[in-house]
Amino acid sequence: MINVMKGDRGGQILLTLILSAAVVLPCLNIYLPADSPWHVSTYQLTLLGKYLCFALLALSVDLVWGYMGFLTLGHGAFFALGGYAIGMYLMRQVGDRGVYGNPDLPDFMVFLNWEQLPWYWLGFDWFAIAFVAMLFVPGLLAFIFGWFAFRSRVNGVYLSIISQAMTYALMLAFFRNEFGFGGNNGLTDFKELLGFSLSKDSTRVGLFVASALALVVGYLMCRWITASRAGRVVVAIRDAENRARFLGYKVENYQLLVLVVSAMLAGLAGGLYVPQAGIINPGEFSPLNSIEIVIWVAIGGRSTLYGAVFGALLVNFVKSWFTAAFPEFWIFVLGALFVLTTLWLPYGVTGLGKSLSIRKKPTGKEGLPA
Amino acid sequence: MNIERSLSSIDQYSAAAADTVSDPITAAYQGKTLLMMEDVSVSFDGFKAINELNFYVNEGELRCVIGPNGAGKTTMMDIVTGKTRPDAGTVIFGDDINLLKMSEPEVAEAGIGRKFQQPTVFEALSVFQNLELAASGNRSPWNLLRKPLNTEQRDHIQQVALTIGLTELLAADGSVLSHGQKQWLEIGMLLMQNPKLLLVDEPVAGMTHQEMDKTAELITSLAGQHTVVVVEHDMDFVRSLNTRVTVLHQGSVLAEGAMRDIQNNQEVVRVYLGE
Amino acid sequence: MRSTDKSSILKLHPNILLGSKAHLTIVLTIFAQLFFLPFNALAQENTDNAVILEIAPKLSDKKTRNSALEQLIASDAPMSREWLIALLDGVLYLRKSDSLPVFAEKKGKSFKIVNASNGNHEGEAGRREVSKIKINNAIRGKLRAAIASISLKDDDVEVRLQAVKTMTRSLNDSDLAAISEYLPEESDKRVQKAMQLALNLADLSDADDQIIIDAVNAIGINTDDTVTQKLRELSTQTEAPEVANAASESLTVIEKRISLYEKIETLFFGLSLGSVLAMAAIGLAITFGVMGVINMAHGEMIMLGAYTTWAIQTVLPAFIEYSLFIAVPAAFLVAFMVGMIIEILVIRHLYGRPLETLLATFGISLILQQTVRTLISPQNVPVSNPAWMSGLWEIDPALSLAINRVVIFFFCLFIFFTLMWLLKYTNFGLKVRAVSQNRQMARALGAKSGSIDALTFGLGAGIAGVAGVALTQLSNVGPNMGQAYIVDSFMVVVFGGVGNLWGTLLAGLSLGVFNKLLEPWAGAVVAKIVVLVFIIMFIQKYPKGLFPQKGRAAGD
Amino acid sequence: MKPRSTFVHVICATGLCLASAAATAADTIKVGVLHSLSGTMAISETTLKDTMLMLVEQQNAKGGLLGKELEAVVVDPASDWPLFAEKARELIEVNEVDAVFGAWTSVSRKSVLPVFEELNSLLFYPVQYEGEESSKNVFYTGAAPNQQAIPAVDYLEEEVGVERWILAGTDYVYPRTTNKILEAYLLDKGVAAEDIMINYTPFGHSDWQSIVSDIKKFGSTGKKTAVVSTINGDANVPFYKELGTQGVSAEDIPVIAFSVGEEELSGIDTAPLVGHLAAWNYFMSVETDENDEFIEGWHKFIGTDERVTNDPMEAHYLGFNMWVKAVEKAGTTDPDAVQAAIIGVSVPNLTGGLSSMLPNHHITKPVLIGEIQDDGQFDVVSETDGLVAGDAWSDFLPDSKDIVADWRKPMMCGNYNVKTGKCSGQNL
Repeated sequence: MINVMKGDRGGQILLTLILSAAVVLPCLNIYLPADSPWHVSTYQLTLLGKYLCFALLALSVDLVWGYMGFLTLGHGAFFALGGYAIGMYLMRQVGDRGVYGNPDLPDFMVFLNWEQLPWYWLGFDWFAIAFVAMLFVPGLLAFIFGWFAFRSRVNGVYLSIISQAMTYALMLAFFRNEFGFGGNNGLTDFKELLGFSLSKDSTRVGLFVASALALVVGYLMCRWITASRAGRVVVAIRDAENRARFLGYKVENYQLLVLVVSAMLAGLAGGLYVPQAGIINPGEFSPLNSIEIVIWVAIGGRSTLYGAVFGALLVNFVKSWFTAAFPEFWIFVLGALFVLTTLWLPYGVTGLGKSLSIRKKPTGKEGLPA
Repeated sequence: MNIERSLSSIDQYSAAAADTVSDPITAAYQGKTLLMMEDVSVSFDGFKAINELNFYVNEGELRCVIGPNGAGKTTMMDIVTGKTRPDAGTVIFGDDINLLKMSEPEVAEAGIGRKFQQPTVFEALSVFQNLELAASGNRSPWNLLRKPLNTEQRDHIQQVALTIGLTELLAADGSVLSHGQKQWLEIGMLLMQNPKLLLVDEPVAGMTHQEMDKTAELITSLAGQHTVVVVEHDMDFVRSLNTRVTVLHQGSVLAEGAMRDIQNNQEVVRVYLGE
Repeated sequence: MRSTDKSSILKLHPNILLGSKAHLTIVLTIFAQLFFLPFNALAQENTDNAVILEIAPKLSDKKTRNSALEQLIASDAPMSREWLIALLDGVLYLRKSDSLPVFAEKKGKSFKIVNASNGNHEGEAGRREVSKIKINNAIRGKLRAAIASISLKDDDVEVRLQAVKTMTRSLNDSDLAAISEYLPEESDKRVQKAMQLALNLADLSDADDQIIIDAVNAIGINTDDTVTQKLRELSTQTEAPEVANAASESLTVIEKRISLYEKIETLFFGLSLGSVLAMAAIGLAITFGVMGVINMAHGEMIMLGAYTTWAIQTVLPAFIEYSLFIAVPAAFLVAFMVGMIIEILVIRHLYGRPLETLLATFGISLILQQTVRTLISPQNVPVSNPAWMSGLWEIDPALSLAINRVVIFFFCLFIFFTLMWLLKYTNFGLKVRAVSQNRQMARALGAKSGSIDALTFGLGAGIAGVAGVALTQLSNVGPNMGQAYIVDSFMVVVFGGVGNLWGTLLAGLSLGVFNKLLEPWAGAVVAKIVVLVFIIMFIQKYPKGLFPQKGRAAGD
Repeated sequence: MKPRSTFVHVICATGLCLASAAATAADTIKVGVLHSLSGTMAISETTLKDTMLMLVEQQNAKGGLLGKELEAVVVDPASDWPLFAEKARELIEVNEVDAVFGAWTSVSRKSVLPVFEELNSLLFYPVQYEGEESSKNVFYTGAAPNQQAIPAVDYLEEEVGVERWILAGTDYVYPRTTNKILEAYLLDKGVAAEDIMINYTPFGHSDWQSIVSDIKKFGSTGKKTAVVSTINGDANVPFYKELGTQGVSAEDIPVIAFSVGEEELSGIDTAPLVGHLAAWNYFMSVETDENDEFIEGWHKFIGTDERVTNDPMEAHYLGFNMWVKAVEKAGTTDPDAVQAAIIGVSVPNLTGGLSSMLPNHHITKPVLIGEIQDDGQFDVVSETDGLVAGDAWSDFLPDSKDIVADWRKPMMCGNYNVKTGKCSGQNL
């Protein structure tokens, strides 16, 4: 597995950093006294944990956009579905500790006079099932979506826009209270995960470490795909879909494979994110959220994997910092960041060197916009 | 072009076309028919791009297709490779393979390789990777995810690289190649597929003279082992290939025969020089 | 006389006209009299108004309010009508110091007051020195009915018509007497008809069965609510079978007619929604469809247009009626300029990298939104509907179309055809098409693609701005408003086929109608979900939208 | 060892070690302000941020609190619900604020609730809401359903004579609960089920043609009909515009709204809306000295007298003053002490009464019904005789009628079931 990292300098550095963070930061959190300047608070760890989930999400977008050329405007849907799967498990863990003390139904169902648990909630008492759902529900949606879209050769902006329509429709559906997922309020007020109380520091540290590991595994997985011969086929499809077809590749199979893997990674990111954020609601499906993910990737630099990770970390960090430091002006800064990066750093922040050295005109022949 | 020296009347031409054995060049490659297009028609928005076209290529033959702009050369290739579906007609490959029922990858699988007018090598990939992509074998995603190249395939890539003269550039990105090198790379990619039939669309457009000579050499060397159909504008190049030529006009065959005969065909001259 | 009155009111009470509609005319006319009669005519009549002076304090007490009102309505004091109107319009105040009833007109923070019984000017009073005689909806209804009976002899046809209609809703004997009295003198056909209907309706309550049956026949097919209610009552509650039969027969026909009108109405709703979708999308069809810029700031161009309308209404409060005519070109210019600036500063450097335009324009959209929040206000701003765009166009009592929606529908077509003309038949349009199809070639042929691009992007933005003007008439104007349209706009453009303006128009209209057809049985949310799923399925089947570009140019 | 510490340096340098950077000055008391300044909710919440800044400034002018200066810490949760939780945690853990004033939507409150409970801090929530909640750490200074919806319906029935009801709302928890309570209440009162129509629309719904047309039809039977609107935020403007367009006047079918106040009206041309109603606990037009002073202070603070005041602003005014009083009473800002001290604290409200904090963490408020005027203000047409006590758990919902909340010892429970004698819910 490790040899897939050969030749990926940026990735090597990144993974080393993430792995060391996964070891060092929890130690600093646990073993150092709170007043030490080196102490890392649980708040910061959780924050970083959430960033890592976003980074995994960005990674999954880079896989389909950067490598396969499908500018997805609907990846938030996969993330949210994964999140909902884990959220449902967490809801079931609440048991009779809800406000109405009903052991069989989550609060919002009691409140909406549901008589019994709808069938699609069955089984979510078990983590294993929730975990499988977290990966396979997004995967299945991606499969269905891709199976239809790729076979009929929907591409370019058409593909992007229908992916947006997909997440938009899901958002509206999840907003509906009748849909059985808590409507606008979504799922919240979780108590514990696998028996560990979510408000405990140790659980949070554990989630942080899990997020870091998931990101590393996700990265290796993406790298495994992109560095394989199949990965080169995917790039070939991105740059010249028809050419790849004439070479005898069943293009839609490759596209489908990559999309499904990517959706599952996004689902995993969502599943890890929810216990750390403490809430999942239909807002995660909103088209603007999905656009934001694309922007993380673009800011970091697409088609490099590590760029996506870096972009997600950077933008979210900037957002966290600025919303507190310049609550009135941070939107301007963020907006300007997007504009300036596009103008001056066409290869993203991690592609700074490349932008400086190569001043060549992009060809932009085929596959764009894609 | 000396019209005075024209020996062929239309009738003579027809006789020549019907009786391929009389042509010294194609006679060398005489074999059974590999590609057969009969009564093929296709129109776009009322414009007949291909009009009852009949076109035959024999195994091992090197054939040039020429014709003015809009004659239907590229559309013909599109039909063969499954990109465009004709409104009518039959297209048979080999003994009994009906190409009209196949998708692009299936056509490729059946042994037809195509080189596009615009060189479309994968610029983000190295020359080696470009050739690797074209290598034959199991093309399922699952297989390509797990299995690296085997020695045999590596050797094949080296060998093809030698044929197209890009051995030294194997590690270079597709994007840094010159125009001519891209064309050769693309031909190389076709060769990697071990195709029975090679369709080569305007291989020398935009090439320097040296590059053109080299290309002619390359293509001629391919003939025999492969069946090659070359679509080209450049008459010098076509002449240097010294092979049987088909002239397309308004979607159907106007003339067919050796270059020197074609050059003297008045109908062809009229079409090329304009009424 | 009348015209001078109206113009004076404009000066006195500009905000009366803000949302004025047909039925406000009553108030308007009466206002004219209110503010002019007191100053001249009423001065002489002050002695007779002593009775109503006593009523005034009682009006402001909740407990005695109703009886006081009855008293006022019954009173034949010369000022009673003016008082009724003043009450209805909320300009009747009590001066706290001496309980003197006054007409008060707000002047900045204080009031200009006029003695309500004799029309003498009483100078100004602070906000705290006067208290309004408050009324609620029930009283407002009574007042309107009372005023209606007085208004039967008004000079204005609309006022009379409205008066009869108000009366018809709750007929009483005195109203009927008045109607019978004025019917022979009435000259206007519509008012005559309304009066006749009122009389016929009254007959429906008659004791004599034959009179009822005659009245049912006389009414014929009339889809007015009051008629259907009464007929429904008759068909179920009457003992006489002939009457019940006559009523239910008539009712069946009427209900059939109503359900037909409902279908027409649904279609109209759909076309109206469709025209909004199309209008919002046309600008995008240019920037995205023709130029290939994934313009996320499109919604903000709409917003700029809407804010321009607001700004014009704020700067020129006296010209609300004409504000839209000024706003359309102004909004176009503002959005056009902003669009040009965006193109020159940002988009220009991104050609050949259309995806990056998504990123940059998203940033621009954030900046524009927050700029409006910071410079103007995070809150919505009010935009008034001019009178000529308000109200209903009543085709039938059961089918009336909102005038503003009809106007917007045609406005949408107007924008569309103007744009088509611009692109098809002008030199500029030729260049736009040339540049969008083949940049290098167009440049080689001498088109300055740079300036053409800037102008084209400006055009797209400008049209979005103009759409913004129209949308102010239907929806809110706030920093977020652009976000509401961006996703839908992209759907419309893509559904119609990128690069095809006809496609955009038809896609907008058909999605609107489809949505509205679904809404009655699916509800608003599900209808929208179904439409989205439909778009997804449609694109699977037709990967290039409704009107794909065909042939070789389509290449991929 | 070296690379690792370098990494920590990098993290710190890039600002993640905000905790150590934001060293707290000991001589100030910090108050967190958690309102969206961007995104969809900025439209409503920005005003509340300004209100809090004004209240803090005014308190400091009066000499601060416990001899210390008050300091407002403002963050922007950007209308993003998970970000609300993150920012709440940041305010409490990093900035070490003593109380937080904020949140608007139900979901944002639900999102931050576990944070406040876990870190044992205080949240003052200023918006009318659906009830069915009482947390040890949250003070609900907006109206509970019984302080808004029920009196409003009573008014319509008794004074206006309404017999047919349309309950129209945005599809989320507040309208759902309110409508459920109202439906139960109306059925209880003998209204026939077919005389009640319930309709839900999505957030930001903008095309109201069909629904208004349905409302018209529903109201054309001759029985007096009214619309009880829990339509949220941005959807209101097109809704009212459509009412005006289709000629539905307040005399025919009055609309009573629970989410439309002065601020929302300032974005609408109100001339066609005159006579429609709203139920709140405060109107800007109320004439009292406290209100005059408040409005004057607001205009001075915000720099223009164009700006209006509204009910949630009063709620913050009440909440802030209650907190100040409780801190003074307890002599400390310690959350537990303040929690204990604040119950029973009374402060003057802006409508001439004295609102007090109840043991269930809701407050007493008057209920006012106002009619919209053409100047965007409300005319009070009805007012409850006394103050109404906020009820956390509705008596009209089968699952919550047995539940009570009392945060005094010995019960100390927000969720006590009087039948089973069990305390369940948030603070287990």
